[in-house]
Amino acid sequence: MEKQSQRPAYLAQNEVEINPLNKTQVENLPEVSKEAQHMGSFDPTKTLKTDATTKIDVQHTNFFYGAKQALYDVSLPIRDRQVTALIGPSGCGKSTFLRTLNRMNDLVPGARVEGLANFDGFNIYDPKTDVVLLRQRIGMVFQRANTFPKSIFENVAYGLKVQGKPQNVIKERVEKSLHGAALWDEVKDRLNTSALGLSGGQQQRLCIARALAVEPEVLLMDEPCSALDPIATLKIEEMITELVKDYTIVIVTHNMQQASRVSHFTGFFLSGKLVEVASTADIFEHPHHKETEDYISGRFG
Amino acid sequence: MEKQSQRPAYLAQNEVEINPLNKTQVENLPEVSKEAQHMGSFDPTKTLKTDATTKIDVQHTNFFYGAKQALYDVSLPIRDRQVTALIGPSGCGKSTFLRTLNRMNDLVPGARVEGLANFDGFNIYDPKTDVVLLRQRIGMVFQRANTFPKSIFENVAYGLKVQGKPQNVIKERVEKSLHGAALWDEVKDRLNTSALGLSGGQQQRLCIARALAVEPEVLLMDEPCSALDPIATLKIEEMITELVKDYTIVIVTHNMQQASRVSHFTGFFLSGKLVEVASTADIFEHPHHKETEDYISGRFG
Amino acid sequence: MAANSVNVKTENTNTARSIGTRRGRLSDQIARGIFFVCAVLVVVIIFGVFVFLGINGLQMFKDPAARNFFTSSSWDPSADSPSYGALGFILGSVVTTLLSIIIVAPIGFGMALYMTEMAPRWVNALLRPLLEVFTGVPSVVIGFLGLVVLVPWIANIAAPIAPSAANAGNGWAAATLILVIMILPTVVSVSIDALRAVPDSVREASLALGSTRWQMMKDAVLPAAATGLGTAIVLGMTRAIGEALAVSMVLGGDIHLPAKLLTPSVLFQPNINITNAIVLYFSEASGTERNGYFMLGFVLLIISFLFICVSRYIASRSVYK
Amino acid sequence: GSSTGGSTPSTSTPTVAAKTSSINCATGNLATGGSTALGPLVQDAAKAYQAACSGATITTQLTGSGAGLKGAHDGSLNIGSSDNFVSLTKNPEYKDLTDNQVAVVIFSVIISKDVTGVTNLTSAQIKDIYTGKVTNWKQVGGPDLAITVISRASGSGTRNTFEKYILATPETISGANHITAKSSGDVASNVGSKSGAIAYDTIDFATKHSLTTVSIDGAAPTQDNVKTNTYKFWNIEHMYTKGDATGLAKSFIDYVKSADAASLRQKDGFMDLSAVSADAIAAKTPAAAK
Amino acid sequence: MSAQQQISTSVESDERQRLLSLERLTQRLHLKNNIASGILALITLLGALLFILIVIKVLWDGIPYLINPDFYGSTGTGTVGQQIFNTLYLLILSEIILVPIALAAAIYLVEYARQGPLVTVIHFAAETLAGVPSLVLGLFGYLVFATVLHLGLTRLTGTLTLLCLNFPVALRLFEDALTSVAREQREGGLALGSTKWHMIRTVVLPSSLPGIITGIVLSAGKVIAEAAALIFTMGSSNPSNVYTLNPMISTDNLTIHIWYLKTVGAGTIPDNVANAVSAGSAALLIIILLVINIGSRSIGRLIQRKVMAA
Ligand SMILES: Nc1ncnc2c1ncn2[C@@H]1O[C@H](COP(=O)(O)OP(=O)(O)OP(=O)(O)O)[C@@H](O)[C@H]1O
Ligand SMILES: Nc1ncnc2c1ncn2[C@@H]1O[C@H](COP(=O)(O)OP(=O)(O)OP(=O)(O)O)[C@@H](O)[C@H]1O
Ligand SMILES: [Mg+2]
Ligand SMILES: [Mg+2]
Ligand SMILES: O=P([O-])([O-])[O-]
Repeated sequence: MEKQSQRPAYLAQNEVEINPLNKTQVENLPEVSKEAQHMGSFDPTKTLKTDATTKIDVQHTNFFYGAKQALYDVSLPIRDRQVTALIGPSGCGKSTFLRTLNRMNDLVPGARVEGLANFDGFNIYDPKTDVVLLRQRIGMVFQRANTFPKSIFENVAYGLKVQGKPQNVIKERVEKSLHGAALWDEVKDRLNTSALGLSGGQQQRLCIARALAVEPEVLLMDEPCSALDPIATLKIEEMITELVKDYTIVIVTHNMQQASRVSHFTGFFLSGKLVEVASTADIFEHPHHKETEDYISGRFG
Repeated sequence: MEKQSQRPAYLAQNEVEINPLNKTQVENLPEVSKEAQHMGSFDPTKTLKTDATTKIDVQHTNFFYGAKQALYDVSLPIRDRQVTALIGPSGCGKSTFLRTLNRMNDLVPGARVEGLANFDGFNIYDPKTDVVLLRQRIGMVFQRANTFPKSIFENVAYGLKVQGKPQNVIKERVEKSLHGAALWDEVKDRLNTSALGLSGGQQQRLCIARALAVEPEVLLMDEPCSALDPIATLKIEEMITELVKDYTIVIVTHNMQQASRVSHFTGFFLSGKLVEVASTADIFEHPHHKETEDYISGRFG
Repeated sequence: MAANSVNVKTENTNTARSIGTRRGRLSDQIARGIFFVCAVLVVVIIFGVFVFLGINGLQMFKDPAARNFFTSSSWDPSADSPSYGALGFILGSVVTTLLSIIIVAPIGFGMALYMTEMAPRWVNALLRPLLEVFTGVPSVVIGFLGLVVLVPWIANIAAPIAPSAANAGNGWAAATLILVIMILPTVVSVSIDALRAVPDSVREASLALGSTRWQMMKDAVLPAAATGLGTAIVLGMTRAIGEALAVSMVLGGDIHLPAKLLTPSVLFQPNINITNAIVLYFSEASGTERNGYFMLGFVLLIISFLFICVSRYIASRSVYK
Repeated sequence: GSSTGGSTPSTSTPTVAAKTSSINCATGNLATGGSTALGPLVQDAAKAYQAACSGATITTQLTGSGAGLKGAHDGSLNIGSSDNFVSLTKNPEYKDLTDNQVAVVIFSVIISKDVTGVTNLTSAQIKDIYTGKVTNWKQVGGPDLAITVISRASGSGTRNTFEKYILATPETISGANHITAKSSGDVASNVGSKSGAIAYDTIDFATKHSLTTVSIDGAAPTQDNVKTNTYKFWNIEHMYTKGDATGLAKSFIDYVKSADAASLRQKDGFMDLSAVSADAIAAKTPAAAK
Repeated sequence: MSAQQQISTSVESDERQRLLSLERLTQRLHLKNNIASGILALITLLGALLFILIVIKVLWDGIPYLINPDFYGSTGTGTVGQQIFNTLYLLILSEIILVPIALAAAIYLVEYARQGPLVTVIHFAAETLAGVPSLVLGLFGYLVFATVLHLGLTRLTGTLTLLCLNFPVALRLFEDALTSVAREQREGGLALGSTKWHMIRTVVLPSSLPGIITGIVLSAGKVIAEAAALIFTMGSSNPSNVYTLNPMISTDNLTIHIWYLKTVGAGTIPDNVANAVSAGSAALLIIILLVINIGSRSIGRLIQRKVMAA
């Protein structure tokens, strides 16, 4: 636990609370400390580019589930090739916001969005936007691994087949994406076996590989680690810091340590409103709002 | 929050963690502080009788769900007219233990219990024990209010009708129990409306009233407040401290503050074993076992 | 420079992508249209059933002789002055349906209660598949058994009180028993579903108050399942009133209602109902009579429609889904 | 659009040897149906025809004469067979049907085995039974046994013939002792199994089920009595088509009438039209059809 | 001291008293419980016995014919080879028409339609149609397919009528099968930029295959068992050559044949032969239904395993 000293003071102070690791479990798994040492090897503040261009410029977004408003006037820039973390208590609208970005909310009957999300010159929310194309450019990874009941290869190849890519391209890209998701070594010998045979963490990385395969520009991740054990979580966090070199990443997380470990920017949501967005270090060390401070110091949520 | 100072030091230290109250919610509800002041008006240490007779003497209990053992050699005395709290991490066997006491586990196919639970001279676990009589003497309140889809009156009268009590007795006892469950004032004008129209907290108190109506000697409560908001929780805790004058109470709780607020004795379970049982103050201030200390200081669970 | 080249690359990919997806979108649109047509087909069919039967059935009222359709029980299309009173047929269907549901309800609920609340596992393992088979058993198989087993048996028993010993086996009694066999599996299955839908917490609540299992069933489970059990009754009746061939095989009647309706012996003589009339006479009827059978079919349609509405209403009031 | 299958059309007088070759084969699907009295002959003829002409598919729905006429009229059948002439007063819409007479059928009144001692009934007695006036066999000279009256549905050609030539009035029987059988075969099987039963059916079914036939007004149901119309309970069998028969329908009807099918007619108890006197035929033919 | 003792004894005896009366009460309750349980068990026993006896009776009467190969022949009286062929023909033809239509409708309702009046209307229509007596559908089929559309009494008319009968049943089962596929799976497909229809084909349909198979098998059971809807639409007799795929001819099937032999066709063949054929056919039908009911589940499970272990 010597890592604690490297972390900001506010984390140590609330360590017990916001650490999701189950101690008993960790004690049974000696590998953790080895992995954990790795954990400190990246530091988002080193790759932070405060002047990064805005990849998606979300402005004055209101969102409604039928009559119920779930987002209130949210404006937030998503920076190119940076990790933006969204935090906030349960039900505050993080997932809703994330899902507006690739129009996944279209699937919810009665859902309605207002506002502007400028992506590459067009408005994501525009009804005329080609959502199929949009989703090929803005990929998504979900909270629970939603592997298809197909082989590992077929899972990763799915999006490529959608695009009608030739077989050789598919082969090459599948391998590349599995490398990207740090899964290649574990599955290279069993590409044709069912993906459902993988562990939870492997399945989650498979979903990430699947998303990477179509080479999106932006990757949305909704609590990708919440169902995973500490080791799998670390693997994915590590992967994120690798991926951000090529991809713009938006990640929703309940785990504030995770936000501080992987993200360059953090937005704090409360009851459908974006309370504050700033560089992660700023948010955690000098929050401007009382609510933000209360939340990150664990007084609620 | 001036109440904090009245609580044991270990609680303040972990206040953030084990307080289940959602602060934002609390801030919206000004009544809380009024109620909270009330909260301090009782102190289980004042009514603690370390020499209270043993109402149920549980000895060397093993419990199996089919092949899976869920309780290992649990021995625990339940003192007459005292509140015994059972704490421990999820899945440690608290509910299982509680449900052996009124043979509720009989309903689980393949369940099997070994050991002795001496209640008034007979062994609760004995297959020949009359479970109907037993359950009339040992009442139970469940985690989620399981109100019948009947009127409020019918709900409370249920156990009395089961016993074939005459109408006038039923009337009187229904009122008395609703008083006892601190619900009378809220429902006296709508006794004949459906119980499902009540709020969660009211339904839970209705279930308590229902259990009280048959005048059991022992009342088992399995996380009776876990689905409730802070105000409803406080009402029920208050009610428990009233009821304990007449009833022997066993309560399972995830909330250690609750245990310390209402119970005289506390038993700590871990992985199906009873690690430690002692007066609540002892458990929280001078735990004898490392695991207990780790648990109450929030290092896992 | 570097940034530029990246942009160009992105644009290329996008054009390729949009071409790839456009084809997909077109097929998506076509598929969607086909699916929509198929889904609406169900509405078209039921609408067609109402319209075609309704129009053909109601046409009978162009014939003044048909005015007594709902007021008389004399059906005699071939008489010199034809009469089209359908009350006799309707009465037959109502009587057999009600009698059968009166018999089936206690047995069905009893079986469902036993199977959900008391039965050892093997009993369910045996009975559930059996019930499912019987829910779909061809009605002619039951009708055949009715003819070769039930009718002679009833004839033996009822001969002394029946007006005609030779025909004592046919009639409403046989039809009712046939219907009991036909609808009991349905009623039991739906009742079991209704009882299963009652959460265990209700059972625990009752038992924890010191009730016996029987009290739990009677006072907690049955009331909580009331709406589901109501649905079971209504579905059973829907099936009973529309049952045709099996009933027709044992009814033995033609177009005449027995003279004395209010004696028990009315159950043990050839008798009539709606479906039997249609099965027997529809294929040779013409003119007003033919429309009359369509009208009878329309009456059945309306009755089953009302039953469905009632069951939907009951289900919508259920506490537990 | 008739086509001539594989066999050569022949106009020569058929001989037993040239039996199959004399059928003027047509192909296609032919739905026939109606009279259950004529049923056995149509079924046998269909079988023989299909055996000879591989391209023909013929089905026979035995649902009663009324159903045959209705089916021919509304198009669900290509040929509707009937024991009666179409009654245009009752069904004016059937004027589109063309009559093809194919044979003569003999009906009989039959009683069950336990009705002993009854060999003759007067038409008045039969009428009393079928109008419910007489309910016990002893009233008509039989044993003390309740009469179980078996009828046919009102569309039945057998029943219409019975009402017209024997009762001279519609049946009015109803009640517990009365049942309605569903076809000629069903009548026979019911008379065979019910005690004290009386019914009317073709002589063919009566013979095949070895049932007791009775003389009516002293005349026994024999071919000779029919030829002279001494015995009244017989009728002409018709195969109606919508408009003139063409193609397979025409070919099949021709076959049923033809000398080729004579043995079939004989086997199933039918008489050739030519065997019956012109007077007798005229007596059965309504004025409108002449 | 003594006063205290007295109080405590009186309290104790009160307590005893209460317990004794409670004990008496529960004895009574147990008695009632046992009586009621006995009655329920008896009712169930009788009900079960009824069904078991019917099955035994049918099998007992029928199996002697089933094990006789002549029974399946097609010449002479007392054979059902033709009826078995017709049953299979009808089964396959109606499934070929039914499955794509019902599946398409289910896909529309589950995947495309927005929750709203249209879906409510469709569901209500389906439920109503499912409740329409099959005889009434037979009248409808006669009117529309046989007469208005001039299809006559043919296999095709019968099949179309069966479609009306089975549509709501299959629709319901297919909808259940589709909704059983997790929303996350669908989102997974869409988030990869697949169009909806492509996603349905590649994600939803393969995953819901077990449920779809169950739906097909159960609706097959209904086709096999149906007779009332067919007697006015398909007829009840066979041409000499039923072994043809021609949909424009009129035929019967096993169930119609049983009905026919005991009603309209009674007396055309000897009663004992008719009973033998009916008994044999009834046994055959019961066996088929038993197999279908037990089989549909195991087939579903088998497919599930196959799909999951792709
Ligand atoms: N399909 C829906 N229909 C109606 N309301 C919804 C729907 N999905 C979410 N909501 C509501 O919208 C609000 C925001 O939900 P959202 O899922 O975005 O929260 P979240 O921040 O992701 O929470 P969590 O951390 O629990 O995932 C909540 O109040 C939720 O109840
Ligand atoms: N019906 C059952 N069949 C098999 N195992 C069971 C059953 N109920 C509980 N268990 C197992 O027994 C163990 C103890 O469960 P129990 O419900 O008593 O825990 P608990 O302490 O009440 O947990 P919680 O705080 O989550 O309610 C757990 O491992 C649980 O998975
Ligand atoms: Mg979320
Ligand atoms: Mg528990
Ligand atoms: O020959 P029929 O069936 O009409 O009597």
